[in-house]
Amino acid sequence: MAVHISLNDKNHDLPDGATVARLLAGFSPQPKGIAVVVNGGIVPKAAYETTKLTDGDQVEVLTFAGGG
Amino acid sequence: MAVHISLNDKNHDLPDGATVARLLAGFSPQPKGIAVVVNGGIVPKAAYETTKLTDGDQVEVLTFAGGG
Amino acid sequence: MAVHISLNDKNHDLPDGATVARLLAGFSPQPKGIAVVVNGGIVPKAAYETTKLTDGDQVEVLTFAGGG
Amino acid sequence: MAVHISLNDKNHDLPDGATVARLLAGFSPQPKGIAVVVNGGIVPKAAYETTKLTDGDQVEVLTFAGGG
Amino acid sequence: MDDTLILGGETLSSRLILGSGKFADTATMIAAVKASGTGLVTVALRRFNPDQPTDDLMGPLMAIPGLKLMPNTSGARDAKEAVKAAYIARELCGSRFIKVEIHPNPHHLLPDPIETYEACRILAADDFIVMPYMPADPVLAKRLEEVGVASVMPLGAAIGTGHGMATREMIEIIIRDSHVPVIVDAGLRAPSEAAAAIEMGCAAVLVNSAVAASDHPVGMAEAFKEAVAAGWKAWCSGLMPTSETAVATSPLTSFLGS
Amino acid sequence: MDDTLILGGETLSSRLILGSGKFADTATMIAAVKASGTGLVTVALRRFNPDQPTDDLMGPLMAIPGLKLMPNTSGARDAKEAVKAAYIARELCGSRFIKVEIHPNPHHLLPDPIETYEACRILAADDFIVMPYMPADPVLAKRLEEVGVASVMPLGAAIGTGHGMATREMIEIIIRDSHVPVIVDAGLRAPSEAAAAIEMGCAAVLVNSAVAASDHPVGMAEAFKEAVAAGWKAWCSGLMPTSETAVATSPLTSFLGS
Amino acid sequence: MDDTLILGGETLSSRLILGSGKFADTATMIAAVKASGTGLVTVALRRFNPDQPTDDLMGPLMAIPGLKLMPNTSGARDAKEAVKAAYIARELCGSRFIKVEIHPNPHHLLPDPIETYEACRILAADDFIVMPYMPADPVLAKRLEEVGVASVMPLGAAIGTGHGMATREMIEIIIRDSHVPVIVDAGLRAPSEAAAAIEMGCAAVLVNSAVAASDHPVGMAEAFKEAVAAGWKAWCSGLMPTSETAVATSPLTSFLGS
Amino acid sequence: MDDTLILGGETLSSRLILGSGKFADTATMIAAVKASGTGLVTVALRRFNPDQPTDDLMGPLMAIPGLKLMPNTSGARDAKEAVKAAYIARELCGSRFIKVEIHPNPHHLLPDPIETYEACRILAADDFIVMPYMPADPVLAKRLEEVGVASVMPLGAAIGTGHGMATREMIEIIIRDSHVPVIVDAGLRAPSEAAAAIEMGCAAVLVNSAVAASDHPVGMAEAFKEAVAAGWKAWCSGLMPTSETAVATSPLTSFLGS
Repeated sequence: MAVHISLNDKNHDLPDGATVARLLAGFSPQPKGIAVVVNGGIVPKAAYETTKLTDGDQVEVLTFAGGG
Repeated sequence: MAVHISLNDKNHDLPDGATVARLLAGFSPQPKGIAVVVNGGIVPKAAYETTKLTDGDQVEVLTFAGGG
Repeated sequence: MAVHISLNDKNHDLPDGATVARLLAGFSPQPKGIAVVVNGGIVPKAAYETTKLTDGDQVEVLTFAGGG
Repeated sequence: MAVHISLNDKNHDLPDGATVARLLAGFSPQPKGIAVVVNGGIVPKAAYETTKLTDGDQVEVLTFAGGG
Repeated sequence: MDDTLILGGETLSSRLILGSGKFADTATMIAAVKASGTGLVTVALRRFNPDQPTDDLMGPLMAIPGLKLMPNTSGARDAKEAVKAAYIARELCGSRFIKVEIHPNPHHLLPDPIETYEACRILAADDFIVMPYMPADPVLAKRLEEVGVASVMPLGAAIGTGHGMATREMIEIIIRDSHVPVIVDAGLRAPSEAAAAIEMGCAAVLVNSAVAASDHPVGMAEAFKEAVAAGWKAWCSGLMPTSETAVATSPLTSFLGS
Repeated sequence: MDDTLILGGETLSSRLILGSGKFADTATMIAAVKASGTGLVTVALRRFNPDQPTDDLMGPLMAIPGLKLMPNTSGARDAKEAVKAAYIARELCGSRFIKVEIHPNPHHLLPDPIETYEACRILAADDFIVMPYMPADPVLAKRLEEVGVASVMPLGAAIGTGHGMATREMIEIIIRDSHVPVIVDAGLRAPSEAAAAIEMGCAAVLVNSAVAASDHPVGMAEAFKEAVAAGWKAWCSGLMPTSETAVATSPLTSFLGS
Repeated sequence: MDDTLILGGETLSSRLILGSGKFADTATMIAAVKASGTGLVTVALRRFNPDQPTDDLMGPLMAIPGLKLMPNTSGARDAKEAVKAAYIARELCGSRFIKVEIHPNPHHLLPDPIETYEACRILAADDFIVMPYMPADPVLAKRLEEVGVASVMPLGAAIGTGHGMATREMIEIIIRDSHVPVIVDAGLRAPSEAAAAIEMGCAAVLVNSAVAASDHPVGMAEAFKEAVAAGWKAWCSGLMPTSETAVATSPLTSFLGS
Repeated sequence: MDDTLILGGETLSSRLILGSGKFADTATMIAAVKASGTGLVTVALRRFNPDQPTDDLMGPLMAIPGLKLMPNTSGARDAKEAVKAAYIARELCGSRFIKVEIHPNPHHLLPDPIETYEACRILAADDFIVMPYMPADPVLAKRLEEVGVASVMPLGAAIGTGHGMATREMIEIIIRDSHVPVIVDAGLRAPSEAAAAIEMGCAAVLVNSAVAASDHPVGMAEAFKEAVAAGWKAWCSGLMPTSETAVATSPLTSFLGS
């Protein structure tokens, strides 16, 4: 079974029961300096482990780029 | 008996039952090119004769001046 | 026999005894609005007929062009 | 006997036989950083002792002032 | 080279809009209006003072053939007051033109973008020909266009300063982007500045102090009339390109060498 | 408001002087000259080429009533060549006007102050109406005035650049000090710039590229004509004073308070 | 001559704020930041791309002692999006600074006054140090001050144009009226322009392209550092008054007469 | 990024030249000279007055290590007087530097191009390091270069006006063409203007009033020192190109869409 989410507007599959922490752990190298928004709400770092992702969730992962 | 109104922020007395038309008739020379506002509402010319003024009415009489 | 002159920095031959008037007559169409300089001196119009050209003369014929 | 000179456009008297050096010695305090011009000619420092001033000499003594 | 300017469906024969303030007297103002050839004159509201009846302004102005009035909302400190003023002015003269002018600070008389936007939104929805006096702000210009103003009137400089088109850089962008006529309002001092505004693509200019506070308002009105006409002809005729280096106009052949 | 300009005893009916270079063809040039209303047109000398007879320029120009020619000395690299050119030009057209133009560097075409001064000194002493194209140099202007030039013609910017009156600061000083008419020559691009020159006290402007290199030379000539007239009227009418702070044109009484 | 700048309670040791965009690589950016001596650097949000991990920006920036980050809301098209971006950015780096930047038009990137005002109102109420990029609009500046922004950051010219302080006239008025620091943001190209901004009373300048798009960003960062310091010293030392006429610096006595 | 400036074989460690006039007293002047870091200071000649011995200027100036003096010829009305002044000044201080300054008109103090040229020709031939104060005239600059001046020093504006680089257009051409260092002399008011002069390619600037007539001459001298250094670093680092349209510094991806 898989969870189908949207990650930064692209389809992304995760194992059932996956959390935000699990999503991030899938990235290599590990992203530094990111923020996670699920369905428009910011997920604090402290809640990465406990925030479950479910089918249809809109997930945005953001970071800093150079800007003026 | 008199009606006590405010005319352009100054006290002004009119005979009982006075209308906007009556108010204007009291000016000499007769003003040309004016608009009348009673209690914040514009009184159309056609209603000058029929608009009665009562105690406490806030009346503004406005005209054009040079402006840029 | 010919006279060898320089006309506006180019070699130019004329029949012996030629005058400024003769030089100008050789142009077709006839130039309007010109000035003639021979060896650095301006030749007045009145002297075109009488000014003889001889070997080695430096002749400039000038006219107006658009200018600012 | 005295020598009558012009010093910076003003009359100035000196003892007979006076030199440029003598003229400068008369100033108090002693001027520093000056140049001396006699009758339009610059007198080098080395010649102060030997340059005699005579009646009618035009003497200019110049120094530096603030300038841009 | 059609010189016609259409604003909110009304056709104007001149690209000069004249303010009626600051003139020495009404006669001079009327003479200047006539000399200027303008088709649109701004007027302001004030309270009628029964003890000091002053010259009737509207009568002589409306007697000039083809002239339209554009009341302004000067004195209004927010959108609500400006809207009220607009309705009073329309009642007074019947003109659909309204110059929205909301400047809360009497020291610099510069317009409030938030209140101006709000007032324009309301008035444009009720059949006014809305002409906002506004900061030279390209995004605000676009937003005003979207709510239905008939033109945008960015300021060149603060009212009465005569500093000219100090906001030129922004006005150029407004002109490039705008689908409604752009009219420079406030700051102009000299006819040459009015001509320059038209040359760069403004549809018209609005001046008042420049005429009224000159030594000879009638002569100056005429000067502005001609300058605006010259600017329009120049715009239609396409200014020469600029060049970083010199370009000769005369032949440089060395025809005079020894 | 008399618009007459007198130069070296000759009366001109227009404050616009037009150059005749760079036009697409002679017909366009003549049409532009007529549209401009100018009374003085510059021409340049070049060598006659018998193999390529070109349009006669002088004929159609001199057929325009009241028009005077002002030959220039373009191509001259020093005073001696310029003087020679001046005499040739006078022989050619009989005009006493001579525009002294000595620019040794073909890249920027800027005038040589030393040679220009020397040429003017010589020509002014022999009955020419001397009109020097010159750097915007106030002391040089004064020295040229002292040797008898009829006007001084400081440049606004390099010929053909269209950079306008980049030398404004110096031209203002020249105008303040000069006893002969000051004419801005070179650099102007837009009619508004010509109007600005007149407004600040220039007696006239000389333009060529601005008309000839525009999209529609005849229309542009007309635009310059009107702009110069507007500038002159503005100068006569006295521009309003500038102000560091805003000055209201409309009453600010809070008549709309709740 | 204390060079300290306080923004929203935070003390900055430099009057130069640097943007981190457009640099060739992160190493160059970091070197330029260090050379500039700045205490505040702007960064932008973007989506994390797992397939193209790019340089970590925040790490090296936050390793610079005393440096604070100021995220911007670039990409936001209205107040709602900007507010959302501000909260995300705060979560990301913990900085209370937020540069509110709402420019709906990608062609000119000019700020939207209505949305900017609304976003600032919301963010200032929730403990952000709000720094709005804004049009050079004095009334808007005042209204932003009233809702609690920590500074106002009017643009000198459109982002990346390098047109300098084209809005100078309006920025002068903003400075005169403002009770919060005024920072010129966008448009500056040269260190001299940054110095001029400080000399006229700006509290700081924000530059990015001027450093990042120069030939040698590290050298240019140093140049800006010194220029800002020079401008501040000049402001503290009181510029000489201007004069309409010349004023001699050397004695003019005719000491050399014959 | 070598900051060394060589003039007539003499090496200077600073691109700032300072005038010594107009200071409140000699002590302030000396302090400002030291703070400025300059290596070259101008002084003027005046008649010695035995009844009013004033501060010795030369002593304290020459006590500053590495400092060189550059006397000027102020007061000279023609080439002959200037040459005389130059020889007197060389006798006085032994410096080969001479600032040729011939301004016949005490109202605007602008230089005479004819006399300046003649004086420079004579002095350059007799081993002076000739530094002419001159109008911003590109052809004159070239002719002065040809007779052997060590630099050309065009004016930005009239002495003491503080109008900045009003002659910018011409100075740009002088810089482009010149083979000797170009130094802006006169007119500068603000350190930012000095920085701008260096950024555009001037080798140095000469200021006097800007420092002496400021509120705090020592602080202002320091500001000029830093501004000139900033300008030089900027010139070496290559200013960003300007752009007619905006160029983003932040990513514009719509990452916040709903």
